Amino acid sequence: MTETRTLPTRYVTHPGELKTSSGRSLRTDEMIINMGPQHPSTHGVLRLEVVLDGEIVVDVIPHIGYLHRCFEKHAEHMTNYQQVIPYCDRMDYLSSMNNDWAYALAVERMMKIEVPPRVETIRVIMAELQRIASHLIAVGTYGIDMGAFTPFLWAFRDRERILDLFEMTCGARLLYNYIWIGGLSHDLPPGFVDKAKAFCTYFKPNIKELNDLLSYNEIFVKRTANVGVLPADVGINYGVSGPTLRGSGVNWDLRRDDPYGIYDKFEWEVQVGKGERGTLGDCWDRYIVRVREMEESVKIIEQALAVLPEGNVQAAIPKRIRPDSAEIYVRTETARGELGFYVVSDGTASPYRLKARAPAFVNLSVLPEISRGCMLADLVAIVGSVDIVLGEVDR
Amino acid sequence: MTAEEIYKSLSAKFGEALVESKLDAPQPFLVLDPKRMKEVSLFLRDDEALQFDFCSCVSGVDYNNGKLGAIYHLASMVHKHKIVLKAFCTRENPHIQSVASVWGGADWHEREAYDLLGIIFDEHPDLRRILLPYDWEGYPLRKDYKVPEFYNGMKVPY
Amino acid sequence: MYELLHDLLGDSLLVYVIGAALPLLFVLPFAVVAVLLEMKVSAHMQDRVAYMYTGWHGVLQPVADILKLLQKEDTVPAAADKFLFRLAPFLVFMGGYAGFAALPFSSAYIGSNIDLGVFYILAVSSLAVIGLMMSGWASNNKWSLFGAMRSVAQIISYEIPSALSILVAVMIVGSLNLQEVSKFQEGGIQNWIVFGGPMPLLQKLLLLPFTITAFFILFLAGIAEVNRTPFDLPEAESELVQGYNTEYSGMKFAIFYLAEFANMFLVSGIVVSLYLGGWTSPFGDVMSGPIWSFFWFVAKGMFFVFLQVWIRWTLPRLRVDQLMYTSWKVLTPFLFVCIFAVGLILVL
Amino acid sequence: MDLFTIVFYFLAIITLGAGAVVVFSRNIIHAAFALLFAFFGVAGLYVLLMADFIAITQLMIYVGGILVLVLFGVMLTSQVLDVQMKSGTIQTFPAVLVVSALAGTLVGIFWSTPWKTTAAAPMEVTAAKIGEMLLTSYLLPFEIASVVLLAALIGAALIARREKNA
Repeated sequence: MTETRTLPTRYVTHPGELKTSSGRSLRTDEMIINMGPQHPSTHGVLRLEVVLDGEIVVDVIPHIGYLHRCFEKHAEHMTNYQQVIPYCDRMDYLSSMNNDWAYALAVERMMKIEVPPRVETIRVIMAELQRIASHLIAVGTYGIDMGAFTPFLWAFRDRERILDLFEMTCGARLLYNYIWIGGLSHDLPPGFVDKAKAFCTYFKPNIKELNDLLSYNEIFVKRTANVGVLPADVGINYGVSGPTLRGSGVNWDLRRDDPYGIYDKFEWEVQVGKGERGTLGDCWDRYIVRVREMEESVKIIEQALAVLPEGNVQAAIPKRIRPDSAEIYVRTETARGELGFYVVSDGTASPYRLKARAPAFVNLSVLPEISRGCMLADLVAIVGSVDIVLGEVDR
Repeated sequence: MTAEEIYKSLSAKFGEALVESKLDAPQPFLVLDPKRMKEVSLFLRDDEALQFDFCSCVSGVDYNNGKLGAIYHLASMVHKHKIVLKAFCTRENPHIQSVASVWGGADWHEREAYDLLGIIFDEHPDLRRILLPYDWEGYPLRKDYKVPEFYNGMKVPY
Repeated sequence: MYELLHDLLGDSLLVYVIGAALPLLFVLPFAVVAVLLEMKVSAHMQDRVAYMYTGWHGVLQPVADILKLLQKEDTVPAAADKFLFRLAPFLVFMGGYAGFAALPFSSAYIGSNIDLGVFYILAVSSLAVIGLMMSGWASNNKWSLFGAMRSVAQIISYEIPSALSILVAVMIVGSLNLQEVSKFQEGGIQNWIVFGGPMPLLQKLLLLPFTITAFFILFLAGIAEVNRTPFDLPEAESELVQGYNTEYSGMKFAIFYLAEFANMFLVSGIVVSLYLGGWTSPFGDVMSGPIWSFFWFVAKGMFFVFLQVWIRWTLPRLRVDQLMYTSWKVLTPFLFVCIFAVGLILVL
Repeated sequence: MDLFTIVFYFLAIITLGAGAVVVFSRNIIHAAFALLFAFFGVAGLYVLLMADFIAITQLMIYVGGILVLVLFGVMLTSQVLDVQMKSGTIQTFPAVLVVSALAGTLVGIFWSTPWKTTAAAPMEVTAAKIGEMLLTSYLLPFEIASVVLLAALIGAALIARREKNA
């Protein structure tokens, strides 16, 4: 596989001055163009200041903060720890369940709360369903970025099923506020297990369908392979995480490597990019890791549904959560990578300082590094393959 | 490697740069001299036995006693150990040496800490505001921050 | 057709005006149908149903859309070059519409029965190129300019394969007149040029691989010339925010849209006339005659329009360099081989 | 006035008017785009002269090729996004001299030529004839022209590719 690998595409730019054979200089202008904040392929309100030489990107300067909602400031002003959860929902609004879990986990670890086994299992089911839903959007919108509209709507069709499951669980379709400190807001509704199982059987063939339509489509591969190559060492140095890092072949998944929940009880594999269609760590690798992770998530969900224990869905926690003066950093694996919460408590009922380490924020910071020397259309491919959610980048 | 061993190998090399340490906490941390962040970080990253290649998070904290801190959560993907570094400075003189050249990921985190808490990271390649508008005044996450009534002459409605 | 008009009205300007407006009778309803087709086909491909409320299964929705576009405010960007901005959509439409003059709709009707039919269509389509460039530049928007530059480069590049693949058919027939090309293929499906034309069996079999190649390339190049997926880079929504027509709204946008659909049919019409027997019936003399021939031409044309829609909602988009690569390094060399081989076969 | 005359004057006005814009417009882009109408008018005149092949070739080559090239040239110059790109007048005196000399010659020829006026010839199929002649009587010039063009093509490709080696 590695022998036939072609080199990543890097175009020769000639910014500034060109010399003709007779020694006269030809001045060429670079064009500075604003991609966003309102642009179809920036996935929200991201503004990229792009320096272009013709169609070739000389430099990219991301400007973020258009969706800054002062999450951390808000958190400091809550009257108790529970109130932060709805705000966590709104950070990465495509994988709210994962956000809630990360925050709940941080507080639980700080207060040394043990949650009942049923809660752990349900949390895994929810988080993995959410991961599928989130990856579906990532994959679908990536199709749009590449000009294929149909995969997007197919992905949305399947995501609707997941949202239906969430809706019957907690009444909300986007921002669930379901995972609470010490447990869940309420138990699963009757019939959920059957419906979730039905979803798994329904969904598995659809991944194959998606692969046929998009993943292995010749044009799609041509557009994404060898584009925006992120070498593993650069990725690690920049703190990139999640599928974006795994696309570079780094076998690193916090569900396995920094265990939380009960992921160790299930059989599943960490999917990494292998450089099948081009250089290791290109856009296609990042994309296909997401597709394969959906399959793994289905596996986890099926196993978790099979072993779902009966029991309480709320641990015995004090009425008012007042952790002792302490601090903790807890990281979990969301659909986008390492979501960490650094919570500093001063013994009062609200966090003294809450810092969210958003995976998309960090993943985005590597963008200029990997997109220099590509073409304008490749920049769209790269932004899409990094899979950012601006709600999380800006918090 | 346990926190104990990490502390030992660091203190052997950078005796005075280690200001303080707390190794029995659930997440043990070392307090470093804010002016010598970079050399310690380089050692932490490049030493064979340590290999802290992954800078998870940089958080700025205002301790409300005139003290600001930057907290670095480091992890090693190779050895799977973790450590927390802390560096403190005062509100009057909020300077900490940047580690953006050591871990690329620290770049934006430090910008954010500068943006929201006003910690100035020396030697940072591009220390600009990141989340707030470039013409914003003040550092909102400082505990003594007063929400402005006007922004650019516009009344802030609430 | 003109004889009839001449007899009715005499030799006056009115004859020519009516003659020139005749294809509009086809293009306008076609655009409405094509919009509906595009929406419905795409919807069913994507597990949706598209609009359902305006009329039976939403068939009146395109009409409503047109009425809406007519009423919309006609905005012109403040910093735009206003004259050129207003002129551009009409040029683009003219480029496509002028081509209809040489399209043989039926054995009894062709707008202008000139001997240089295909050549003429190729020539007037360059008008649209200028129109696109004008619109991109006059919008005073970097994205639009980008789109315009791309589209011009693309259309000019793809004119070469399309002209060459037209040449293959023209060499076989020996005429540039599309009406004659269609007549040449009369007598059933086996006489279509894509299957080697009405030649002796051996020659036909020899020609077959080359005509089929040229046919596919002509269709591909045609899609590229009307800027549709996978060659829709000029208006690549996710990159260039609709490219050259970003700043257009209301009626002017509608005219761009109309031009796109007119071009879709024009391209299909060329493909059909040159390679698929034009207005001839696939069953020889059965179901032929002026009315039937009109039916066959439109039916075949609509099939290719449907194909374009199908492709659009299936494939992703190419990148600029890949697009140029396809044109210059894949399609054009293939066609050189085709032309050479076809010439050789015809001479021998 | 019959239809032919009306159309002739219409086309003549388009051609001359567009030509005037090309020369006198202070906006280079407008000048370049006005060329389109000038070329179009000329093509129309060819049609009136029953020279359909030349008319279409005129469109193909001048509008589809040369005008695009001119526009690209104009747009690739600096300050392309500045709508107010202007053209100026320099060296008025020599220009006047040359132009008046040229104009004088043209007008002189115009007056001194005995113009033959005949009724319009019926439309003839010229394309086939032109093709035949190009491949029989005029084969040599035709081939020389194609060789020259090929050389130009290769040269252009070579110049365009040189950047990468340097």
